[in-house]
Amino acid sequence: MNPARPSPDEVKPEELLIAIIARLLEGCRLVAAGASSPIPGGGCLLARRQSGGAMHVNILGSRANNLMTNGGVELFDWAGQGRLDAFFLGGGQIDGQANINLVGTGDYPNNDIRWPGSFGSAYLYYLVPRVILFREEHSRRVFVPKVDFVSTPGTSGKDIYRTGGPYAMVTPLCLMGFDTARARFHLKSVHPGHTVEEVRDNTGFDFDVPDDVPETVLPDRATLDEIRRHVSLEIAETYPRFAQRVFPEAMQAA
Amino acid sequence: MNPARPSPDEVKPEELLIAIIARLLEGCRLVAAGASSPIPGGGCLLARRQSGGAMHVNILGSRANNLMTNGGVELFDWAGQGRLDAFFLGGGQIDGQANINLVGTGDYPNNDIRWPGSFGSAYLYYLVPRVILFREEHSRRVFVPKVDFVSTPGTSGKDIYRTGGPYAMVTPLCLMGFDTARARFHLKSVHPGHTVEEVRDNTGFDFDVPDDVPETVLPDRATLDEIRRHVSLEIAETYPRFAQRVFPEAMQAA
Amino acid sequence: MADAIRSSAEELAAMVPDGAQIAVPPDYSGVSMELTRALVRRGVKNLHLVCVPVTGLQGDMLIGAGAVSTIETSAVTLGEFGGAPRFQAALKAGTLKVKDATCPAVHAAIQAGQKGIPYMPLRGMIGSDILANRDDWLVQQNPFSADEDPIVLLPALRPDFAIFHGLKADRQGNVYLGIRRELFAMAGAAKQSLVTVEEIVEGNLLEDDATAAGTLSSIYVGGVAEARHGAWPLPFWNEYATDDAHMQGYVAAARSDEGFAEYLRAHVLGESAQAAAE
Amino acid sequence: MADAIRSSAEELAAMVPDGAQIAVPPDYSGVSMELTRALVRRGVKNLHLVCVPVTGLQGDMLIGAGAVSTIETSAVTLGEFGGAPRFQAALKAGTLKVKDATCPAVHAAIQAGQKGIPYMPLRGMIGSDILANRDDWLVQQNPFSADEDPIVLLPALRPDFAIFHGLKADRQGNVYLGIRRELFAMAGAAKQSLVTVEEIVEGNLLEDDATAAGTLSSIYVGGVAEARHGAWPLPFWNEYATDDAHMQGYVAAARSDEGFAEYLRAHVLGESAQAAAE
Repeated sequence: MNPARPSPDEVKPEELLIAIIARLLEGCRLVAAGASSPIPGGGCLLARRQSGGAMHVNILGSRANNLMTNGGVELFDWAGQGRLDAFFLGGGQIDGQANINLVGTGDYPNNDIRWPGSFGSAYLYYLVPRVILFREEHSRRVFVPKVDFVSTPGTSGKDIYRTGGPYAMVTPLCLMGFDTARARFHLKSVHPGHTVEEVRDNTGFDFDVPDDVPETVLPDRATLDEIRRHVSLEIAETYPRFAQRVFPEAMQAA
Repeated sequence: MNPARPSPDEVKPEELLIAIIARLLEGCRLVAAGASSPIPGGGCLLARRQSGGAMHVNILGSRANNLMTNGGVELFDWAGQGRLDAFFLGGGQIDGQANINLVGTGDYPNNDIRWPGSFGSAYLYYLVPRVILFREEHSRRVFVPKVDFVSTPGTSGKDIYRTGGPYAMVTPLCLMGFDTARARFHLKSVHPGHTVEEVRDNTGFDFDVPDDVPETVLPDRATLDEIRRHVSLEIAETYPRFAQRVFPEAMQAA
Repeated sequence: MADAIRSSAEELAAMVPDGAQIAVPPDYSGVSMELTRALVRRGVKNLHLVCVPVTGLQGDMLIGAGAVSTIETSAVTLGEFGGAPRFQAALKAGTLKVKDATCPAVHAAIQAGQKGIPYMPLRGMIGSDILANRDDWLVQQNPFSADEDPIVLLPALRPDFAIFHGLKADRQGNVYLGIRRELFAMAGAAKQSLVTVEEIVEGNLLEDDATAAGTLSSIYVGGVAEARHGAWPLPFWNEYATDDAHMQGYVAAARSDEGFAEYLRAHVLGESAQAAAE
Repeated sequence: MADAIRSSAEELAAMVPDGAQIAVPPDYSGVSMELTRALVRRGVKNLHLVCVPVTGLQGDMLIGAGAVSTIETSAVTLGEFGGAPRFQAALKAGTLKVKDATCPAVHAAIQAGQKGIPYMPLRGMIGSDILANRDDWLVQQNPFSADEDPIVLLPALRPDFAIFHGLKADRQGNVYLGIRRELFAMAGAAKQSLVTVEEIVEGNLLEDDATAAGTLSSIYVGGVAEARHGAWPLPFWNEYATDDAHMQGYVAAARSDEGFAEYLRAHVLGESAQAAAE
């Protein structure tokens, strides 16, 4: 038997996340993924394949998927121009108002733990309509009641020029949406094999939970095939180790 | 007999002007000449030869003498950065305060005569230390008491950021200097074959005349040789018709 | 993108509505005269022409054809061929609004558009009658200076279209512009770029190291069409020189309304235009 | 210019006085590790490091060597090799002033320097603790808006030196940088650029159409020296990849003061550094 939708144990966690991200990018004209982002990058590449060529993808660090010929500033200029429809942000800490901390824990500047820094977050979060928050760790260490340092805020007052912000949050446990007016996350779906309780236990902030929380829809066989046969090879150019780990068969066949 | 200094009738007017301009550029690191400026361009090229390679020359419209790879804005960025030491400006009208009119006569915007426009003058005049005013017509039509439209002013109040301005004015009759504090031209030298009276008669504004006005020093034979044998060919790349007219022998030999 | 390729300049011209604000480069930088002629044929009206930073034949022809209501420029000139006759005639007739500028101010306003910032400060201009006649420009104290230090603030330009001519494009819509970086800035500031090129080529210009540095990505490109000699009679980079005889003919013709009308009939409106360019 | 050619990175390092403000690119863009090592050998002190917009190994090494008193950056990271150990140690020890930024703000401040304007407005940042901790940045009302519309103003950066690695240079001092336009902006903003290149070549890079679009003119270049594999152990464009083993060794060593000192002795201070790079 080979139904259109595979069973959960046939889908690797990375494949599921790539498929979720691709869905979130539907309808975008230009999306970009930052450095050290194989799963978001894979989501972009899958979404482009599904768009039939209508979507442009820029992956930092990729030669084959680079559209920038005006220097590193061009990505930010796209955002300023309103051309960049989606981008990804992570965060050492993310709180219930979708504030992001990429700088460190404790008191700034002599933080207890210091992370690399804010990169472009304090700009892109304001100007990119679909900012997808993505973390591979879903824990109370990451999802805190209040971030120690606001690299970039989840919402802004109405007098602040802001055309972008949090659109969704993707973790290994669930997909969340964000209500900007209420500055509050809500659970959209829980991935197969996980529960609402598990999400609650591992999230340090409050969020809304509908009465009926759906299970995250798995990618269908055609999508899974796209990921395994094509996205795998495309992402390998930039992330060979990731591709080798997640798609060993495809890498061997190539 | 072949003295170091040739006699006036051996030197063409264009050659004299090129030599004068080259003298004014001495010590510059970067100089630029605008479009439709064969004599200033020739002056730059001569000055570069005499600098022993220390001077950079950018001639708009030249392929061989182009240093700009960041678009048309780069010239202006050089000026903003303080890298551009000298530039040339003309003017449909120039007045005794060194104000320049490149827009037209009569009332703006329905001018009696409309000229092309101000180009970069309203910026470069403020930021380039040695702006050399150059006109091939020395007449009361050009040198007026007061310009009808100030494309760019000769001087600015002390609260205005200004690192540049008029450094000298070169015409077919004479060389003038400019005293910024007094906002007034003074006669520096009169070219061989012309007189102070002739300059006065053809200038619509007042200017200072020292008791003893020197005659403009002619280029020496070595300089004339540089102009005729080398600058002629270099300028021909951008201004073939000018070179053909002024340096027919060099063009034929080449 | 794949669907950026258009069959002709005609098709590009159809994308430009009356009243559009269009940005164009100077005569030496890569002017799409082919698209300019197509715009005249399509009878476009009320264009707001932003010249980055000056114009020549292109602006004069569009003005003469009655396509322009406002021109923002630092100069209009045919260079060694003389003044721009239709520009001057329109000013005399009072049918054209001219917003005089200075080159770096146009560049800075375009760069502000490219960065998506509302304005850009720039030195110079204070005391100029250009500034005195631009009520859309402001002068403010430099907030980083303790002393009095006024500076001009230029509002960003975000034209509806940037229109220019490039050397080649690939089928993805990437366009090779070489060292003409002013075209990159215009493309960034404009909502979309309409481009003619000498040639549509196979392959991907962004993937080839030899062309990548001078290639504008298709992100900016609303449409691109092949038009050989598309800058004619203007020069195009190192590819071809000005058609001097044609330019002299234009200047002579454009001195009068009748002469210009005749020029349009002969070289723009008729079907001989494309042939003449070859 | 002809006299821009220097015999070695050592000679370039000698041009950098203590206390200089230097701009450097990110790890992927063309970092002159050769000149970085020469700066460590020369024992430069009190550098103000401006990272355009982030740094990695270069910043960590200079900080570890005690060469940096202030760092202005949007991030310091060794990417897949982990956090920057000497940066973190210096922050813990309180020996380093860090001015946290966000990437486009550094770019915009560098572009302001490149244009010679005193500041540049930029969207975003309001409500961020980055802004709250930058007393050199201002927030003002957008003067072109009738509504309340605060915007951040970033003072221009004009570093004393931009320091980077390019593919090749000619004997006039022109440097080929390809699509790495952030290096052009840095060079424009800086008073002068000190550059290492893989190779000094004959001819003139500006006169060749194939290279002109990606060439920085010698106007900006205070000195250029040949240094093959000058970005090692960092990657250099499409020329060579990261030396993973070396990077892993660096990270392991740099976790402790002693380990870092040993690393410097083995790879920077000794004469084996150049040989190791080959």
